Amino acid sequence: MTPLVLLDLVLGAVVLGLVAATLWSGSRARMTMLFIGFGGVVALVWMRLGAPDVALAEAAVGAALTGALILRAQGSVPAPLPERSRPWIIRGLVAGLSVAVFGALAWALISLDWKARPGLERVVEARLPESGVTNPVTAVLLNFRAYDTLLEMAVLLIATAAVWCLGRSSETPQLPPDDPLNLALLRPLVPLLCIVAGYLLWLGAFAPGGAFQAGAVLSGALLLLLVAGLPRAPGQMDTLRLRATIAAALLVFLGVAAATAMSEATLLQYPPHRAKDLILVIEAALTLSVAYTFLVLFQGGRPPPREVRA
Amino acid sequence: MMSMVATIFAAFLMLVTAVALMRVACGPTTADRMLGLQLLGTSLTALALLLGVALDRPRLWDIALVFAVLASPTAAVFIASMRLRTRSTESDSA
Amino acid sequence: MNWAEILATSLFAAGCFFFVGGAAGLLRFPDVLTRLHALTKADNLGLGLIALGAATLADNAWGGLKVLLIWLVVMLTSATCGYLLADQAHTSDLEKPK
Amino acid sequence: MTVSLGYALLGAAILALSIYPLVLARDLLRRIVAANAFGTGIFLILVALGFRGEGATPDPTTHGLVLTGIIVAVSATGLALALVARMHAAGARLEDV
Repeated sequence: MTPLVLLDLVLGAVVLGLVAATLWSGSRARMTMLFIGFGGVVALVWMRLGAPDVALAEAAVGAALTGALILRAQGSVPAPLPERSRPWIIRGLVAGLSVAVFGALAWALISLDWKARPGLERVVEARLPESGVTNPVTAVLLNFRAYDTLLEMAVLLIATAAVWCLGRSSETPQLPPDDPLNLALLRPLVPLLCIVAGYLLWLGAFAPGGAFQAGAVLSGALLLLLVAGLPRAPGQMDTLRLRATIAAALLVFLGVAAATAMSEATLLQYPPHRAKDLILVIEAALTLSVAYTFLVLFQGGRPPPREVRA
Repeated sequence: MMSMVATIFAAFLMLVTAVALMRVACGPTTADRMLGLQLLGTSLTALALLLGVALDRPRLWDIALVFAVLASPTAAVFIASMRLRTRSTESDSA
Repeated sequence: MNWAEILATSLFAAGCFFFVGGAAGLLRFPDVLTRLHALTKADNLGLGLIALGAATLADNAWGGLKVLLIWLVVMLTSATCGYLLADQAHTSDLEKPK
Repeated sequence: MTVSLGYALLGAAILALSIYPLVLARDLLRRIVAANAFGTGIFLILVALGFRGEGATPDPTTHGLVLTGIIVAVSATGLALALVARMHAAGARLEDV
Protein backbone atom coordinates (compact mmCIF):
# COMPACT_ATOMS: atom_id res chain seq x y z
CA MET A 1 0.00 0.00 0.00
CA THR A 2 1.54 3.27 -1.07
CA PRO A 3 1.19 6.35 1.14
CA LEU A 4 -1.08 8.01 -1.40
CA VAL A 5 -3.59 5.16 -1.10
CA LEU A 6 -3.48 5.61 2.66
CA LEU A 7 -4.23 9.32 2.24
CA ASP A 8 -7.10 8.53 -0.15
CA LEU A 9 -8.63 6.10 2.32
CA VAL A 10 -8.37 8.49 5.27
CA LEU A 11 -9.71 11.40 3.24
CA GLY A 12 -12.61 9.34 1.87
CA ALA A 13 -13.54 8.04 5.31
CA VAL A 14 -13.45 11.55 6.83
CA VAL A 15 -15.60 13.01 4.03
CA LEU A 16 -18.16 10.22 4.27
CA GLY A 17 -18.32 10.36 8.06
CA LEU A 18 -18.64 14.14 7.94
CA VAL A 19 -21.55 14.04 5.47
CA ALA A 20 -23.36 11.44 7.53
CA ALA A 21 -22.80 13.37 10.78
CA THR A 22 -23.88 16.66 9.15
CA LEU A 23 -27.08 15.48 7.55
CA TRP A 24 -28.22 12.94 10.08
CA SER A 25 -27.60 14.82 13.30
CA GLY A 26 -30.41 15.90 15.56
CA SER A 27 -29.15 19.34 16.47
CA ARG A 28 -29.15 22.23 14.08
CA ALA A 29 -26.05 23.88 15.58
CA ARG A 30 -24.14 20.69 14.95
CA MET A 31 -25.41 20.50 11.39
CA THR A 32 -24.40 24.04 10.43
CA MET A 33 -20.98 23.91 12.05
CA LEU A 34 -20.13 20.50 10.60
CA PHE A 35 -21.30 21.65 7.19
CA ILE A 36 -18.83 24.55 7.23
CA GLY A 37 -16.09 22.02 8.05
CA PHE A 38 -17.33 19.76 5.26
CA GLY A 39 -16.70 22.48 2.67
CA GLY A 40 -13.10 22.82 3.81
CA VAL A 41 -12.42 19.09 3.76
CA VAL A 42 -13.92 18.79 0.28
CA ALA A 43 -11.38 21.39 -0.87
CA LEU A 44 -8.68 18.86 0.06
CA VAL A 45 -10.37 16.30 -2.21
CA TRP A 46 -10.20 18.77 -5.11
CA MET A 47 -6.48 19.28 -4.43
CA ARG A 48 -5.98 15.53 -4.39
CA LEU A 49 -7.78 15.15 -7.72
CA GLY A 50 -5.61 17.72 -9.45
CA ALA A 51 -8.24 20.45 -9.53
CA PRO A 52 -6.58 23.39 -7.71
CA ASP A 53 -8.86 25.94 -9.34
CA VAL A 54 -11.88 24.17 -7.92
CA ALA A 55 -10.12 23.75 -4.58
CA LEU A 56 -9.52 27.51 -4.38
CA ALA A 57 -13.17 28.21 -5.13
CA GLU A 58 -14.34 25.63 -2.62
CA ALA A 59 -12.02 26.97 0.10
CA ALA A 60 -13.31 30.49 -0.45
CA VAL A 61 -16.94 29.93 -1.46
CA GLY A 62 -17.93 26.48 -0.27
CA ALA A 63 -16.39 26.73 3.17
CA ALA A 64 -16.17 30.39 4.12
CA LEU A 65 -19.02 32.15 2.29
CA THR A 66 -21.69 29.45 2.41
CA GLY A 67 -20.85 29.11 6.09
CA ALA A 68 -21.28 32.84 6.66
CA LEU A 69 -24.61 32.81 4.78
CA ILE A 70 -25.98 29.94 6.82
CA LEU A 71 -24.72 31.35 10.14
CA ARG A 72 -26.43 34.62 9.37
CA ALA A 73 -29.71 33.04 8.29
CA GLN A 74 -29.83 30.70 11.27
CA GLY A 75 -31.03 33.50 13.51
CA SER A 76 -34.02 34.41 11.36
CA VAL A 77 -35.35 30.86 11.05
CA PRO A 78 -36.96 29.63 14.27
CA ALA A 79 -35.38 26.68 16.00
CA PRO A 80 -36.95 23.49 14.76
CA LEU A 81 -39.33 21.52 16.91
CA PRO A 82 -38.28 17.99 17.75
CA GLU A 83 -38.69 16.07 14.53
CA ARG A 84 -42.08 14.43 14.39
CA SER A 85 -41.56 11.22 12.51
CA ARG A 86 -43.30 10.69 9.21
CA PRO A 87 -45.36 7.60 8.40
CA TRP A 88 -43.10 4.60 8.03
CA ILE A 89 -44.21 3.97 4.47
CA ILE A 90 -42.94 7.38 3.34
CA ARG A 91 -39.68 6.94 5.19
CA GLY A 92 -39.27 3.50 3.64
CA LEU A 93 -39.96 4.81 0.15
CA VAL A 94 -37.45 7.64 0.44
CA ALA A 95 -34.81 5.35 1.94
CA GLY A 96 -35.44 2.93 -0.91
CA LEU A 97 -35.10 5.80 -3.38
CA SER A 98 -31.71 6.82 -2.05
CA VAL A 99 -30.46 3.24 -2.04
CA ALA A 100 -31.72 2.82 -5.60
CA VAL A 101 -30.02 6.04 -6.73
CA PHE A 102 -26.76 4.93 -5.17
CA GLY A 103 -27.07 1.48 -6.74
CA ALA A 104 -27.79 2.86 -10.19
CA LEU A 105 -24.95 5.38 -10.02
CA ALA A 106 -22.51 2.81 -8.68
CA TRP A 107 -23.47 0.35 -11.40
CA ALA A 108 -23.06 3.02 -14.08
CA LEU A 109 -19.68 4.12 -12.71
CA ILE A 110 -18.31 0.61 -12.29
CA SER A 111 -19.37 -0.51 -15.74
CA LEU A 112 -17.81 2.59 -17.27
CA ASP A 113 -14.70 2.01 -19.35
CA TRP A 114 -12.41 4.39 -17.45
CA LYS A 115 -9.53 4.00 -19.89
CA ALA A 116 -11.60 5.03 -22.90
CA ARG A 117 -13.70 7.79 -21.35
CA PRO A 118 -13.94 10.86 -23.53
CA GLY A 119 -12.25 14.06 -22.51
CA LEU A 120 -11.61 17.50 -23.88
CA GLU A 121 -8.17 18.08 -22.38
CA ARG A 122 -6.42 17.40 -25.74
CA VAL A 123 -8.65 19.86 -27.57
CA VAL A 124 -8.21 22.50 -24.89
CA GLU A 125 -4.45 21.99 -24.90
CA ALA A 126 -4.28 22.30 -28.69
CA ARG A 127 -6.26 25.55 -28.79
CA LEU A 128 -4.73 27.05 -25.62
CA PRO A 129 -2.29 29.36 -27.48
CA GLU A 130 -5.23 31.12 -29.17
CA SER A 131 -7.04 31.76 -25.90
CA GLY A 132 -4.80 34.53 -24.59
CA VAL A 133 -4.13 32.78 -21.26
CA THR A 134 -2.16 29.70 -20.28
CA ASN A 135 -4.34 28.41 -17.44
CA PRO A 136 -6.66 25.94 -19.20
CA VAL A 137 -9.51 26.41 -16.71
CA THR A 138 -9.52 30.19 -17.24
CA ALA A 139 -9.37 29.57 -20.99
CA VAL A 140 -12.45 27.35 -20.76
CA LEU A 141 -14.39 29.71 -18.49
CA LEU A 142 -13.61 33.01 -20.19
CA ASN A 143 -12.89 32.10 -23.77
CA PHE A 144 -13.98 28.69 -25.05
CA ARG A 145 -17.14 28.58 -22.98
CA ALA A 146 -17.47 32.28 -22.17
CA TYR A 147 -21.15 32.03 -23.03
CA ASP A 148 -21.68 29.88 -19.91
CA THR A 149 -19.94 32.40 -17.71
CA LEU A 150 -21.98 35.22 -19.21
CA LEU A 151 -25.18 33.40 -18.29
CA GLU A 152 -23.75 32.57 -14.88
CA MET A 153 -23.39 36.27 -14.19
CA ALA A 154 -27.01 36.69 -15.25
CA VAL A 155 -27.95 33.99 -12.73
CA LEU A 156 -26.09 35.86 -9.97
CA LEU A 157 -27.84 39.10 -10.88
CA ILE A 158 -31.25 37.42 -10.92
CA ALA A 159 -30.58 35.81 -7.53
CA THR A 160 -29.64 39.21 -6.13
CA ALA A 161 -32.73 40.83 -7.59
CA ALA A 162 -34.92 38.06 -6.19
CA VAL A 163 -33.40 38.43 -2.71
CA TRP A 164 -33.98 42.18 -2.85
CA CYS A 165 -37.60 41.67 -3.92
CA LEU A 166 -38.25 39.58 -0.83
CA GLY A 167 -37.90 42.46 1.55
CA ARG A 168 -35.61 44.51 3.72
CA SER A 169 -32.48 43.02 5.20
CA SER A 170 -32.69 42.27 8.90
CA GLU A 171 -30.35 43.77 11.46
CA THR A 172 -26.70 43.20 10.56
CA PRO A 173 -24.80 41.15 13.14
CA GLN A 174 -21.94 43.16 14.57
CA LEU A 175 -18.81 42.61 16.58
CA PRO A 176 -18.51 44.47 19.90
CA PRO A 177 -18.13 48.01 18.53
CA ASP A 178 -15.62 49.57 20.92
CA ASP A 179 -13.20 46.69 21.28
CA PRO A 180 -9.67 47.72 20.29
CA LEU A 181 -8.95 44.17 19.16
CA ASN A 182 -11.47 44.55 16.32
CA LEU A 183 -9.37 47.26 14.79
CA ALA A 184 -6.24 45.20 15.39
CA LEU A 185 -7.87 42.48 13.30
CA LEU A 186 -9.24 44.78 10.59
CA ARG A 187 -6.23 47.01 10.00
CA PRO A 188 -3.90 44.32 8.66
CA LEU A 189 -6.47 41.85 7.35
CA VAL A 190 -8.70 43.97 5.13
CA PRO A 191 -5.78 45.27 3.03
CA LEU A 192 -4.27 41.79 2.99
CA LEU A 193 -7.54 40.26 1.74
CA CYS A 194 -7.66 42.87 -1.02
CA ILE A 195 -4.06 42.08 -1.98
CA VAL A 196 -4.73 38.33 -2.02
CA ALA A 197 -7.80 38.96 -4.20
CA GLY A 198 -5.67 40.95 -6.64
CA TYR A 199 -3.02 38.25 -6.56
CA LEU A 200 -5.55 35.52 -7.41
CA LEU A 201 -6.98 37.64 -10.22
CA TRP A 202 -3.51 38.13 -11.69
CA LEU A 203 -2.62 34.47 -11.14
CA GLY A 204 -5.68 33.23 -13.03
CA ALA A 205 -4.08 33.92 -16.40
CA PHE A 206 -1.33 31.32 -16.01
CA ALA A 207 -1.92 29.34 -12.80
CA PRO A 208 -4.81 28.20 -10.59
CA GLY A 209 -6.81 31.26 -9.62
CA GLY A 210 -9.18 33.62 -11.35
CA ALA A 211 -12.04 36.04 -11.00
CA PHE A 212 -14.43 33.94 -8.93
CA GLN A 213 -11.85 33.00 -6.34
CA ALA A 214 -10.64 36.60 -6.22
CA GLY A 215 -14.20 37.86 -5.85
CA ALA A 216 -14.88 35.46 -3.01
CA VAL A 217 -11.74 36.59 -1.14
CA LEU A 218 -12.64 40.24 -1.73
CA SER A 219 -16.12 39.61 -0.34
CA GLY A 220 -14.36 38.30 2.78
CA ALA A 221 -12.87 41.78 3.22
CA LEU A 222 -16.28 43.38 2.65
CA LEU A 223 -17.89 41.04 5.18
CA LEU A 224 -15.27 41.94 7.78
CA LEU A 225 -15.93 45.65 7.26
CA LEU A 226 -19.68 45.13 7.47
CA VAL A 227 -19.57 42.97 10.57
CA ALA A 228 -17.17 45.34 12.31
CA GLY A 229 -19.92 47.95 12.06
CA LEU A 230 -17.95 50.63 10.28
CA PRO A 231 -20.38 53.46 9.53
CA ARG A 232 -19.58 53.67 5.82
CA ALA A 233 -18.98 49.99 5.11
CA PRO A 234 -20.29 48.95 1.68
CA GLY A 235 -23.52 47.00 1.54
CA GLN A 236 -25.31 48.89 4.32
CA MET A 237 -27.23 51.14 2.02
CA ASP A 238 -28.97 50.65 -1.29
CA THR A 239 -26.93 53.09 -3.34
CA LEU A 240 -26.51 53.54 -7.05
CA ARG A 241 -22.87 52.60 -6.69
CA LEU A 242 -23.76 49.27 -5.08
CA ARG A 243 -26.22 48.45 -7.85
CA ALA A 244 -23.76 49.48 -10.54
CA THR A 245 -21.01 47.30 -9.07
CA ILE A 246 -23.28 44.27 -8.91
CA ALA A 247 -24.36 44.71 -12.51
CA ALA A 248 -20.89 45.67 -13.80
CA ALA A 249 -19.76 42.21 -14.83
CA LEU A 250 -22.86 41.42 -16.83
CA LEU A 251 -22.76 44.84 -18.52
CA VAL A 252 -19.07 44.56 -19.41
CA PHE A 253 -19.59 41.01 -20.62
CA LEU A 254 -22.57 42.01 -22.75
CA GLY A 255 -20.58 44.94 -24.13
CA VAL A 256 -17.76 42.61 -25.17
CA ALA A 257 -20.29 40.17 -26.63
CA ALA A 258 -21.93 42.92 -28.69
CA ALA A 259 -18.58 44.25 -29.87
CA THR A 260 -17.33 40.82 -30.91
CA ALA A 261 -20.63 40.02 -32.57
CA MET A 262 -20.21 43.11 -34.73
CA SER A 263 -16.50 42.84 -35.51
CA GLU A 264 -16.04 39.06 -35.69
CA ALA A 265 -19.56 38.09 -36.68
CA THR A 266 -19.64 35.51 -33.87
CA LEU A 267 -20.77 36.16 -30.33
CA LEU A 268 -17.85 36.22 -27.85
CA GLN A 269 -15.24 35.10 -30.35
CA TYR A 270 -12.34 37.31 -29.32
CA PRO A 271 -9.76 38.34 -31.91
CA PRO A 272 -6.68 36.33 -30.80
CA HIS A 273 -4.35 39.33 -30.37
CA ARG A 274 -6.93 41.06 -28.15
CA ALA A 275 -8.01 37.96 -26.21
CA LYS A 276 -5.73 38.55 -23.26
CA ASP A 277 -6.82 42.16 -22.70
CA LEU A 278 -10.49 41.35 -23.09
CA ILE A 279 -10.27 38.48 -20.62
CA LEU A 280 -8.50 40.72 -18.12
CA VAL A 281 -11.14 43.45 -18.41
CA ILE A 282 -13.97 40.95 -18.00
CA GLU A 283 -12.25 39.26 -15.08
CA ALA A 284 -11.68 42.52 -13.24
CA ALA A 285 -15.38 43.38 -13.55
CA LEU A 286 -16.30 39.82 -12.55
CA THR A 287 -14.21 40.06 -9.39
CA LEU A 288 -15.96 43.22 -8.21
CA SER A 289 -19.44 42.01 -9.11
CA VAL A 290 -18.98 38.61 -7.50
CA ALA A 291 -17.66 40.20 -4.30
CA TYR A 292 -20.58 42.63 -3.98
CA THR A 293 -23.12 39.98 -4.98
CA PHE A 294 -21.97 37.76 -2.15
CA LEU A 295 -22.15 40.74 0.19
CA VAL A 296 -25.80 41.46 -0.63
CA LEU A 297 -26.67 37.76 -0.53
CA PHE A 298 -25.22 37.77 2.98
CA GLN A 299 -27.46 40.70 3.88
CA GLY A 300 -30.42 38.49 2.93
CA GLY A 301 -32.58 41.37 1.76
CA ARG A 302 -32.55 44.85 0.36
CA PRO A 303 -30.60 47.31 2.48
CA PRO A 304 -32.38 50.57 3.35
CA PRO A 305 -32.04 53.43 0.85
CA ARG A 306 -29.81 56.37 1.65
CA GLU A 307 -32.60 58.70 2.83
CA VAL A 308 -33.67 56.76 5.91
CA ARG A 309 -30.17 56.66 7.20
CA ALA A 310 -30.91 57.64 10.77
CA MET B 1 11.15 10.63 -1.38
CA MET B 2 10.02 13.92 0.16
CA SER B 3 6.60 13.53 -1.44
CA MET B 4 6.16 10.16 0.25
CA VAL B 5 7.13 11.58 3.64
CA ALA B 6 4.75 14.49 3.21
CA THR B 7 1.93 12.17 2.11
CA ILE B 8 2.31 10.11 5.29
CA PHE B 9 2.29 13.25 7.44
CA ALA B 10 -0.76 14.52 5.55
CA ALA B 11 -2.66 11.28 6.15
CA PHE B 12 -1.71 11.41 9.83
CA LEU B 13 -2.75 15.05 10.18
CA MET B 14 -6.05 14.21 8.48
CA LEU B 15 -6.71 11.66 11.20
CA VAL B 16 -5.87 14.21 13.91
CA THR B 17 -8.27 16.62 12.21
CA ALA B 18 -11.01 14.00 12.31
CA VAL B 19 -10.50 13.81 16.07
CA ALA B 20 -10.85 17.60 16.32
CA LEU B 21 -14.07 17.39 14.31
CA MET B 22 -15.48 15.34 17.18
CA ARG B 23 -15.45 18.55 19.21
CA VAL B 24 -17.45 20.29 16.48
CA ALA B 25 -19.92 17.41 16.53
CA CYS B 26 -20.21 17.10 20.31
CA GLY B 27 -20.18 20.73 21.40
CA PRO B 28 -21.62 21.09 24.04
CA THR B 29 -21.71 24.88 23.58
CA THR B 30 -21.65 26.66 20.25
CA ALA B 31 -18.36 28.27 21.23
CA ASP B 32 -16.84 24.80 21.58
CA ARG B 33 -17.96 23.97 18.06
CA MET B 34 -16.38 27.18 16.81
CA LEU B 35 -13.10 26.26 18.50
CA GLY B 36 -13.21 22.93 16.69
CA LEU B 37 -13.76 24.74 13.41
CA GLN B 38 -10.82 27.04 14.11
CA LEU B 39 -8.57 24.07 14.67
CA LEU B 40 -9.98 22.54 11.48
CA GLY B 41 -9.13 25.72 9.57
CA THR B 42 -5.56 25.66 10.83
CA SER B 43 -5.19 21.95 10.04
CA LEU B 44 -6.58 22.50 6.56
CA THR B 45 -3.97 25.21 6.03
CA ALA B 46 -1.25 22.83 7.17
CA LEU B 47 -2.71 20.03 5.05
CA ALA B 48 -2.71 22.24 1.96
CA LEU B 49 0.99 22.99 2.60
CA LEU B 50 1.74 19.29 3.06
CA LEU B 51 -0.26 18.27 -0.02
CA GLY B 52 1.67 20.84 -2.03
CA VAL B 53 4.84 18.96 -1.08
CA ALA B 54 3.23 15.53 -1.38
CA LEU B 55 1.85 16.02 -4.88
CA ASP B 56 4.87 18.16 -5.83
CA ARG B 57 2.73 21.15 -6.78
CA PRO B 58 3.81 24.26 -4.85
CA ARG B 59 0.86 26.10 -6.41
CA LEU B 60 -1.32 24.38 -3.83
CA TRP B 61 0.23 26.72 -1.25
CA ASP B 62 -2.00 29.46 -2.64
CA ILE B 63 -4.95 27.45 -1.36
CA ALA B 64 -3.33 27.41 2.08
CA LEU B 65 -3.13 31.20 1.82
CA VAL B 66 -6.85 31.40 1.02
CA PHE B 67 -7.69 29.12 3.94
CA ALA B 68 -5.58 31.32 6.22
CA VAL B 69 -7.01 34.69 5.17
CA LEU B 70 -10.64 33.56 5.09
CA ALA B 71 -10.60 32.03 8.57
CA SER B 72 -11.17 35.42 10.20
CA PRO B 73 -14.23 36.60 8.21
CA THR B 74 -16.01 33.33 9.06
CA ALA B 75 -15.04 33.60 12.73
CA ALA B 76 -16.10 37.27 12.80
CA VAL B 77 -19.49 36.48 11.26
CA PHE B 78 -19.92 33.67 13.76
CA ILE B 79 -19.13 35.84 16.79
CA ALA B 80 -21.26 38.69 15.47
CA SER B 81 -24.30 36.49 14.89
CA MET B 82 -23.89 34.97 18.36
CA ARG B 83 -23.91 38.48 19.78
CA LEU B 84 -27.01 39.39 17.82
CA ARG B 85 -28.80 36.29 19.04
CA THR B 86 -27.92 36.70 22.71
CA ARG B 87 -28.98 40.34 22.57
CA SER B 88 -32.33 39.53 20.97
CA THR B 89 -33.07 36.82 23.55
CA GLU B 90 -32.23 39.31 26.31
CA SER B 91 -34.65 41.87 24.91
CA ASP B 92 -37.30 39.16 24.58
CA SER B 93 -37.05 38.27 28.23
CA ALA B 94 -36.91 41.90 29.36
CA MET C 1 17.89 12.59 1.34
CA ASN C 2 19.77 15.86 1.65
CA TRP C 3 19.97 18.14 4.67
CA ALA C 4 17.03 20.31 3.70
CA GLU C 5 14.80 17.25 3.42
CA ILE C 6 15.91 15.86 6.78
CA LEU C 7 15.29 19.27 8.35
CA ALA C 8 11.87 19.52 6.70
CA THR C 9 10.90 16.03 7.84
CA SER C 10 11.79 16.74 11.44
CA LEU C 11 9.93 20.07 11.32
CA PHE C 12 6.85 18.31 9.91
CA ALA C 13 7.05 15.71 12.66
CA ALA C 14 7.36 18.37 15.36
CA GLY C 15 4.44 20.30 13.84
CA CYS C 16 2.25 17.20 13.80
CA PHE C 17 3.16 16.63 17.44
CA PHE C 18 1.71 20.03 18.38
CA PHE C 19 -1.39 19.33 16.31
CA VAL C 20 -1.87 16.10 18.25
CA GLY C 21 -1.48 18.08 21.46
CA GLY C 22 -3.96 20.71 20.31
CA ALA C 23 -6.53 18.12 19.25
CA ALA C 24 -6.10 16.12 22.45
CA GLY C 25 -6.52 19.26 24.56
CA LEU C 26 -9.57 20.32 22.56
CA LEU C 27 -11.16 16.96 23.26
CA ARG C 28 -10.08 16.39 26.84
CA PHE C 29 -10.10 19.80 28.54
CA PRO C 30 -13.22 20.61 30.56
CA ASP C 31 -14.48 23.98 29.28
CA VAL C 32 -14.28 26.57 26.51
CA LEU C 33 -11.49 28.68 27.91
CA THR C 34 -9.10 25.81 28.63
CA ARG C 35 -9.85 24.30 25.23
CA LEU C 36 -9.01 27.64 23.66
CA HIS C 37 -5.64 27.43 25.39
CA ALA C 38 -4.98 24.03 23.79
CA LEU C 39 -6.09 25.28 20.40
CA THR C 40 -3.55 28.10 20.30
CA LYS C 41 -0.72 25.61 20.63
CA ALA C 42 -1.73 23.93 17.40
CA ASP C 43 -2.41 27.25 15.69
CA ASN C 44 0.86 28.91 16.52
CA LEU C 45 3.43 26.15 16.92
CA GLY C 46 1.93 23.29 14.91
CA LEU C 47 1.26 25.31 11.81
CA GLY C 48 4.43 27.36 12.35
CA LEU C 49 6.68 24.31 12.33
CA ILE C 50 4.94 22.76 9.31
CA ALA C 51 5.18 26.10 7.51
CA LEU C 52 8.91 26.32 8.31
CA GLY C 53 9.32 22.78 6.98
CA ALA C 54 7.51 23.69 3.78
CA ALA C 55 9.55 26.88 3.47
CA THR C 56 12.82 24.93 3.52
CA LEU C 57 11.54 22.96 0.53
CA ALA C 58 10.40 26.03 -1.44
CA ASP C 59 11.84 26.36 -4.95
CA ASN C 60 12.47 30.07 -4.59
CA ALA C 61 12.48 32.79 -1.96
CA TRP C 62 8.96 33.98 -2.88
CA GLY C 63 7.49 30.59 -2.15
CA GLY C 64 9.17 30.56 1.24
CA LEU C 65 8.00 34.08 2.04
CA LYS C 66 4.45 33.18 1.05
CA VAL C 67 4.48 30.25 3.47
CA LEU C 68 5.76 32.46 6.29
CA LEU C 69 3.05 35.02 5.46
CA ILE C 70 0.48 32.25 5.87
CA TRP C 71 1.85 31.54 9.33
CA LEU C 72 1.74 35.22 10.33
CA VAL C 73 -1.87 35.54 9.15
CA VAL C 74 -2.94 32.47 11.07
CA MET C 75 -1.25 33.74 14.24
CA LEU C 76 -2.98 37.11 13.91
CA THR C 77 -6.34 35.47 13.25
CA SER C 78 -6.09 32.94 16.03
CA ALA C 79 -4.97 35.53 18.58
CA THR C 80 -7.69 38.08 17.84
CA CYS C 81 -10.51 35.68 17.06
CA GLY C 82 -9.58 33.61 20.08
CA TYR C 83 -9.86 36.73 22.21
CA LEU C 84 -13.18 37.79 20.70
CA LEU C 85 -14.58 34.29 21.09
CA ALA C 86 -13.42 34.03 24.69
CA ASP C 87 -14.88 37.45 25.43
CA GLN C 88 -18.19 36.48 23.89
CA ALA C 89 -18.25 33.12 25.66
CA HIS C 90 -17.42 34.84 28.93
CA THR C 91 -19.99 37.63 28.82
CA SER C 92 -22.97 35.85 27.28
CA ASP C 93 -24.87 32.72 27.91
CA LEU C 94 -22.78 30.93 25.31
CA GLU C 95 -21.20 28.90 28.05
CA LYS C 96 -24.47 27.32 28.96
CA PRO C 97 -25.09 24.23 26.91
CA LYS C 98 -27.93 24.56 24.45
CA MET D 1 -8.33 4.39 -12.67
CA THR D 2 -9.21 2.95 -9.27
CA VAL D 3 -8.59 6.38 -7.74
CA SER D 4 -11.12 7.98 -10.11
CA LEU D 5 -13.62 5.20 -9.51
CA GLY D 6 -13.19 5.38 -5.74
CA TYR D 7 -13.78 9.13 -5.59
CA ALA D 8 -16.70 8.87 -8.03
CA LEU D 9 -18.30 6.26 -5.78
CA LEU D 10 -17.69 8.56 -2.81
CA GLY D 11 -19.56 11.26 -4.73
CA ALA D 12 -22.43 8.86 -5.40
CA ALA D 13 -22.56 7.99 -1.69
CA ILE D 14 -22.69 11.67 -0.68
CA LEU D 15 -25.49 12.23 -3.19
CA ALA D 16 -27.46 9.22 -1.97
CA LEU D 17 -27.00 10.15 1.71
CA SER D 18 -28.39 13.63 1.12
CA ILE D 19 -31.58 12.48 -0.64
CA TYR D 20 -33.34 11.46 2.57
CA PRO D 21 -32.98 14.78 4.46
CA LEU D 22 -33.54 16.68 1.20
CA VAL D 23 -36.99 15.12 0.84
CA LEU D 24 -38.09 14.58 4.42
CA ALA D 25 -36.43 17.06 6.80
CA ARG D 26 -38.90 19.40 8.52
CA ASP D 27 -36.24 22.01 9.24
CA LEU D 28 -35.90 23.87 5.95
CA LEU D 29 -32.35 24.90 6.82
CA ARG D 30 -31.48 21.21 6.84
CA ARG D 31 -32.99 20.79 3.40
CA ILE D 32 -30.86 23.63 2.08
CA VAL D 33 -27.75 22.05 3.56
CA ALA D 34 -28.77 18.70 2.07
CA ALA D 35 -29.23 20.31 -1.34
CA ASN D 36 -25.69 21.69 -1.08
CA ALA D 37 -24.32 18.27 -0.14
CA PHE D 38 -26.24 16.76 -3.06
CA GLY D 39 -24.52 19.21 -5.38
CA THR D 40 -21.12 18.40 -3.91
CA GLY D 41 -21.76 14.72 -4.66
CA ILE D 42 -22.39 15.57 -8.31
CA PHE D 43 -19.30 17.80 -8.45
CA LEU D 44 -17.21 14.99 -7.02
CA ILE D 45 -18.37 12.55 -9.70
CA LEU D 46 -17.61 15.15 -12.39
CA VAL D 47 -14.11 15.93 -11.14
CA ALA D 48 -13.37 12.21 -10.69
CA LEU D 49 -14.41 11.67 -14.33
CA GLY D 50 -11.93 14.33 -15.37
CA PHE D 51 -9.06 12.91 -13.29
CA ARG D 52 -6.46 11.15 -15.46
CA GLY D 53 -4.06 9.74 -12.88
CA GLU D 54 -1.06 11.18 -11.04
CA GLY D 55 0.85 13.74 -13.04
CA ALA D 56 -1.44 13.58 -16.09
CA THR D 57 -3.35 16.68 -17.21
CA PRO D 58 -6.93 16.51 -15.94
CA ASP D 59 -9.86 17.59 -18.09
CA PRO D 60 -10.20 21.36 -17.58
CA THR D 61 -13.77 21.50 -18.90
CA THR D 62 -15.07 19.48 -15.96
CA HIS D 63 -13.21 21.85 -13.62
CA GLY D 64 -14.82 24.81 -15.33
CA LEU D 65 -18.23 23.20 -15.01
CA VAL D 66 -17.75 22.49 -11.31
CA LEU D 67 -16.43 26.00 -10.65
CA THR D 68 -19.52 27.46 -12.30
CA GLY D 69 -21.61 25.02 -10.29
CA ILE D 70 -20.09 26.13 -6.98
CA ILE D 71 -20.81 29.80 -7.69
CA VAL D 72 -24.36 29.12 -8.86
CA ALA D 73 -24.93 26.87 -5.84
CA VAL D 74 -23.95 29.60 -3.39
CA SER D 75 -26.22 32.15 -5.06
CA ALA D 76 -29.09 29.64 -5.03
CA THR D 77 -28.35 28.97 -1.36
CA GLY D 78 -28.47 32.69 -0.62
CA LEU D 79 -31.83 32.99 -2.35
CA ALA D 80 -33.21 29.89 -0.62
CA LEU D 81 -32.12 31.18 2.79
CA ALA D 82 -33.75 34.55 2.11
CA LEU D 83 -36.96 32.79 1.03
CA VAL D 84 -37.03 30.66 4.17
CA ALA D 85 -36.39 33.68 6.41
CA ARG D 86 -39.18 35.58 4.65
CA MET D 87 -41.53 32.62 5.01
CA HIS D 88 -41.01 32.52 8.73
CA ALA D 89 -41.26 36.31 9.03
CA ALA D 90 -44.64 36.04 7.29
CA GLY D 91 -45.80 33.65 9.98
CA ALA D 92 -45.33 30.23 8.45
CA ARG D 93 -45.05 27.47 11.01
CA LEU D 94 -42.74 24.51 10.77
CA GLU D 95 -45.76 22.21 10.95
CA ASP D 96 -46.87 23.49 7.56
CA VAL D 97 -43.69 22.27 5.89
